[in-house]
Amino acid sequence: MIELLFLLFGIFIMFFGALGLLRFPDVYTRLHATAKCDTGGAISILLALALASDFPITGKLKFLVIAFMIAMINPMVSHAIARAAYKSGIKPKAVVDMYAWDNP
Amino acid sequence: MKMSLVVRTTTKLVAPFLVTYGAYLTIYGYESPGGGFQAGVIFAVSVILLMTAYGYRRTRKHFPLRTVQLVESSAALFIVGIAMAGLAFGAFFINFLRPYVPGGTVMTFNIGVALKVGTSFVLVFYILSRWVDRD
Amino acid sequence: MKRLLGALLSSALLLELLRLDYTKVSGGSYAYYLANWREVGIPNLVTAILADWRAYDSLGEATLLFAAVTGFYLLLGGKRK
Amino acid sequence: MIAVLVAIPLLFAFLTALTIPLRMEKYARYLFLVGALLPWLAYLLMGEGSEVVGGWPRVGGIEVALDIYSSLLVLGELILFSAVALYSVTYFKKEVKALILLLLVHAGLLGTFISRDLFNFYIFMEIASVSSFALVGFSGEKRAIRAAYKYLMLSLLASYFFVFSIGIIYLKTGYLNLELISQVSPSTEIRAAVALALASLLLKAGIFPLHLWLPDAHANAPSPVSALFSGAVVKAPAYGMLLLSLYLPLPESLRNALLVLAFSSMFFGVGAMLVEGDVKRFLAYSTVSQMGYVLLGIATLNPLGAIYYAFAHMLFKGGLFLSAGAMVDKAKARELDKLSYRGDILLMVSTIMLSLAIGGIWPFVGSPAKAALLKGLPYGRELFYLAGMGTLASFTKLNYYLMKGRGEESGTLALPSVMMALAALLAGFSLGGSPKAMDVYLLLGGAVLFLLLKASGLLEIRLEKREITPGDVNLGAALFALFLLLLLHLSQG
Amino acid sequence: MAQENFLVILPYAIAFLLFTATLVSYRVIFGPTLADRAVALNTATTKAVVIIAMLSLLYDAPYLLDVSIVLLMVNAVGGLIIAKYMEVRA
Amino acid sequence: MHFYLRQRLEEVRKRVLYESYEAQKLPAWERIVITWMALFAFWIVISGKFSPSHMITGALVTLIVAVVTRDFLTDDIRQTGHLISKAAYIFLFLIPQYLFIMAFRLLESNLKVVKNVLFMDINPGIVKVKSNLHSNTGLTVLANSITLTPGTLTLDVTKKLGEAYLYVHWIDVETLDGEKAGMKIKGEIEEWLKKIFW
Repeated sequence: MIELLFLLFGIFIMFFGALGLLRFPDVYTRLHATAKCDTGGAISILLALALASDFPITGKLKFLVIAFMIAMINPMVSHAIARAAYKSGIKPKAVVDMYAWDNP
Repeated sequence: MKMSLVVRTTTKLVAPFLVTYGAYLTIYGYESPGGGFQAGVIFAVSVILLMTAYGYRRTRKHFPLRTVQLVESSAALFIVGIAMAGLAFGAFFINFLRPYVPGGTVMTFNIGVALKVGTSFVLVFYILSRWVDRD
Repeated sequence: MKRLLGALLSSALLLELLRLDYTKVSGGSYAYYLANWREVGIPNLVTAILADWRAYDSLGEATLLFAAVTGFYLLLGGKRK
Repeated sequence: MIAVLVAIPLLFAFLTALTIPLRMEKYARYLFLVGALLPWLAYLLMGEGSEVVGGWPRVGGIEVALDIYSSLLVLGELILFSAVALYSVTYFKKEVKALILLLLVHAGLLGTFISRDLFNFYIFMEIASVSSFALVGFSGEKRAIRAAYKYLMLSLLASYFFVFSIGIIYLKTGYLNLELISQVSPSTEIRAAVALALASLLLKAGIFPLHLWLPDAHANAPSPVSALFSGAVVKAPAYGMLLLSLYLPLPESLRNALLVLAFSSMFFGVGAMLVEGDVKRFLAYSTVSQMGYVLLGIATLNPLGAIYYAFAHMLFKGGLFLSAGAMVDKAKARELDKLSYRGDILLMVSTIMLSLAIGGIWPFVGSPAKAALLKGLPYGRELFYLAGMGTLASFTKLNYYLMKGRGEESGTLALPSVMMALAALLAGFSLGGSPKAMDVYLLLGGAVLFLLLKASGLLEIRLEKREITPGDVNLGAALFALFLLLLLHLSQG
Repeated sequence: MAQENFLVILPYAIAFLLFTATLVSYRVIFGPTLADRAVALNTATTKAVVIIAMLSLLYDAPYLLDVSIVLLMVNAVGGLIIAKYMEVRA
Repeated sequence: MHFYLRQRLEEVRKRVLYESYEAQKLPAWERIVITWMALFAFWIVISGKFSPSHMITGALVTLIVAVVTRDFLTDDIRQTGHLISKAAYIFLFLIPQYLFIMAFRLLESNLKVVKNVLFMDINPGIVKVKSNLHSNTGLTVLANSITLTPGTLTLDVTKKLGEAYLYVHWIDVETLDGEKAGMKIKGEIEEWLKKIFW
């Protein structure tokens, strides 16, 4: 039961992440949507799979390894893309931009 | 050229696990899916990650171009050597270790292929970044 | 015009190839591999085929990679930026 | 033990590669020479026969064999590569990587010629051609790099379709071994796969409408490399076509199409040779023409003739490229007007001998090869003789231009071509041709044709040098796609 | 055990994720900047990783998990290289 | 003014002393052992074999990898404390606790994104936050955690004069005051991290 809940939650979150990617106005806000929702949704689905699978215990742990790797790598890549986007001159739609103050 | 601090450190944290995973694929290639080629790609990916994060110059200090070439050539020689060693046991490429070790020469063959493939891809990226990379 | 021609040609080729029947017939080498799997003593069939039955081909593939890398090195590795 | 033939050059290629990181480049050439010549020993010690690598039954393993077809090709390759090795040791003094690639081409060709397994054939053919791509662009000139790019793109495109057809054959028969495939009754899919494979091999062999890459690649490569390419590398796909024709059924319509292609390739090559002023491009177009003869043998289901001709072509075309290379490397020019062999008597004799051999004159190797081809030809002998006469006329043109002007002593560079000329002579005797009256008529006809053409001023036409553009690749790909469609259609009808 | 329910619902979940991936591909194709494309591609690949993991359960094939780990790694390298390219070009 | 400068200088000197102690590399065998433990645990998880021969193979292979990559994982671990207590603390106590906290923050952030997507009530801005961590690994984990917490995304990390600053893209800017923003963004994560990394 609980794994079903996790699965549905993960799919729900991933769908809203994709929707956010389409709806938000600029790269940085889109990155918000994908970085959080992809990580959260993927981890949730992988947890559900680990709970539901009848693999041996190490097989289940492998799902967790994937989840952990996603949790480690996804924010890193998001950060790298955000920084690169800023450096390559994409201006954020923002009320305050302290980064531009310090790096004119 | 270096990338930001977060990227550098995360790649550094991930790389040893990747190498371990590649070693696992090499050694247990005969029990689970995987084998030389996949493991080689994983080895290469771990070095390429470091190279992307730290730049070519810094990575080259840890894994010099000469060493990479040396490993590549000797791994290739090792594979042919396994094949030629079979001649002493009757046929080219015969699995002469099978009576003694489960799987026989498969594991040694996989190790050779993994080193070969990994160093090959690293070499390709080294040559490319000589042209692209500043710093 | 050129693009149109290219698209036309490739779609014609694709349709021609899709007309063929891609179902697998039983028997052949695969049946042999399945039947004599135990003889090799490797639990993983793919590795057994790649590294034992057809190891000669794998040697060829590794050599192919070596050739590609050496050629790449020959063409691009000579001078620095 | 047959696979050792492949393993020795591979082993020495890797040993040569090991000298780069160990900073022992000065020993590389010795290792290269040993790797090039040691297969001779293995070849001479080995009897004919077949074996499966690794001692498996034939169903599971990879079969290699050294029968009448293979051993002749292997012999030709060994002779040619020995000469090329002698040449390249002086040519590539500093470049160890080029020597490695040459050894890999050697290994790939030997592996191709002994294989009896479709996938194994493909792998070794790719080793030979992948090593070739870089060698074409070795000089680093823009033209050479572009020629290499064109060769790479078209050849890889053909490779994809070849692998696809192998996949279909494996899907439908369950085997990769050709002997076993031939026992399965052919279906529509197998015929379609054969058509696909034939089309891709036609591109790789440089038969007329798909030859676009060949003159550029063979002309812009370094001299020893172009000798190896024209001599041996294009024979690998030809051998593949031969294997297909031996073990798989070729429908009548497909064979007729191949026959038409063969003749058109022969005549197109001759025509292009007559108007070409660049000696290496001249010889490259001659390869297009001569590959037509090999295809003729395959299309008329005369494998022995095709093999004889392929062997003969290896000897004389390799030798011609080597002697042209000796002149080109001395004079640093490729135009026929600026070259001459007058300075070096050895070079002159060997070039004339090789020219006679390519025309099919007794006692050289071309004569028994053409006789073997003619035996299987049901009709169209007149066309065959006409093509031979055209070849002789164009080579008269070559010798005419080389006879004019002043050349220099080429020293040891002439040695490989002399070797090849002697080999062509010896092979001609041992293959057992006989003198025919036709030879004299052909020779006379060729000379008269040349004089007529010269008097009419046709020989003065010079095609202007075209730049190689990426558009050429598109053109080649489009032609290839058309060909695939055509052959697919013919194979079903 | 909810195993059966789970296996029944899994194909629909995969189909829905694929639908989501097609939504994302809008940004891959029409994304105004390179960064947008990179983000969208990254998202789509993460979805592919999850889908492969789900398939491994559906087909009872644990070896597919190794594939998904490799895909994850390649995805990371791809994203980083695009980011690096954008930084170097700036 | 003068007094302020002296005080500041004192602070910097103290930190340099502290850092030069804490940033000292651990002895080589400690580094190898920590790396080896982490890698061996990973090996057991992925290989899933518990027979002695497999374990010995794994131990040997991971030992080789650990010797080669000994500097990669352990650069920024605190110098103070005993190896075993540190390792036990890290693996048994801190990491589970950290994961537990992060799981709930991730859940919260996901829901917040859903809310933002539905109502589009965004007010984005980039704010600068000072961090009390000084090591690379600590900053990295902090930055990654911030990316996963509700409404924030780390844009860049800079270290100037021994002080680390994070530039955070905040989807809904509530305050511009550095202290308050720091409290809101970092929460208690930084406190946890300070126990492992300096």
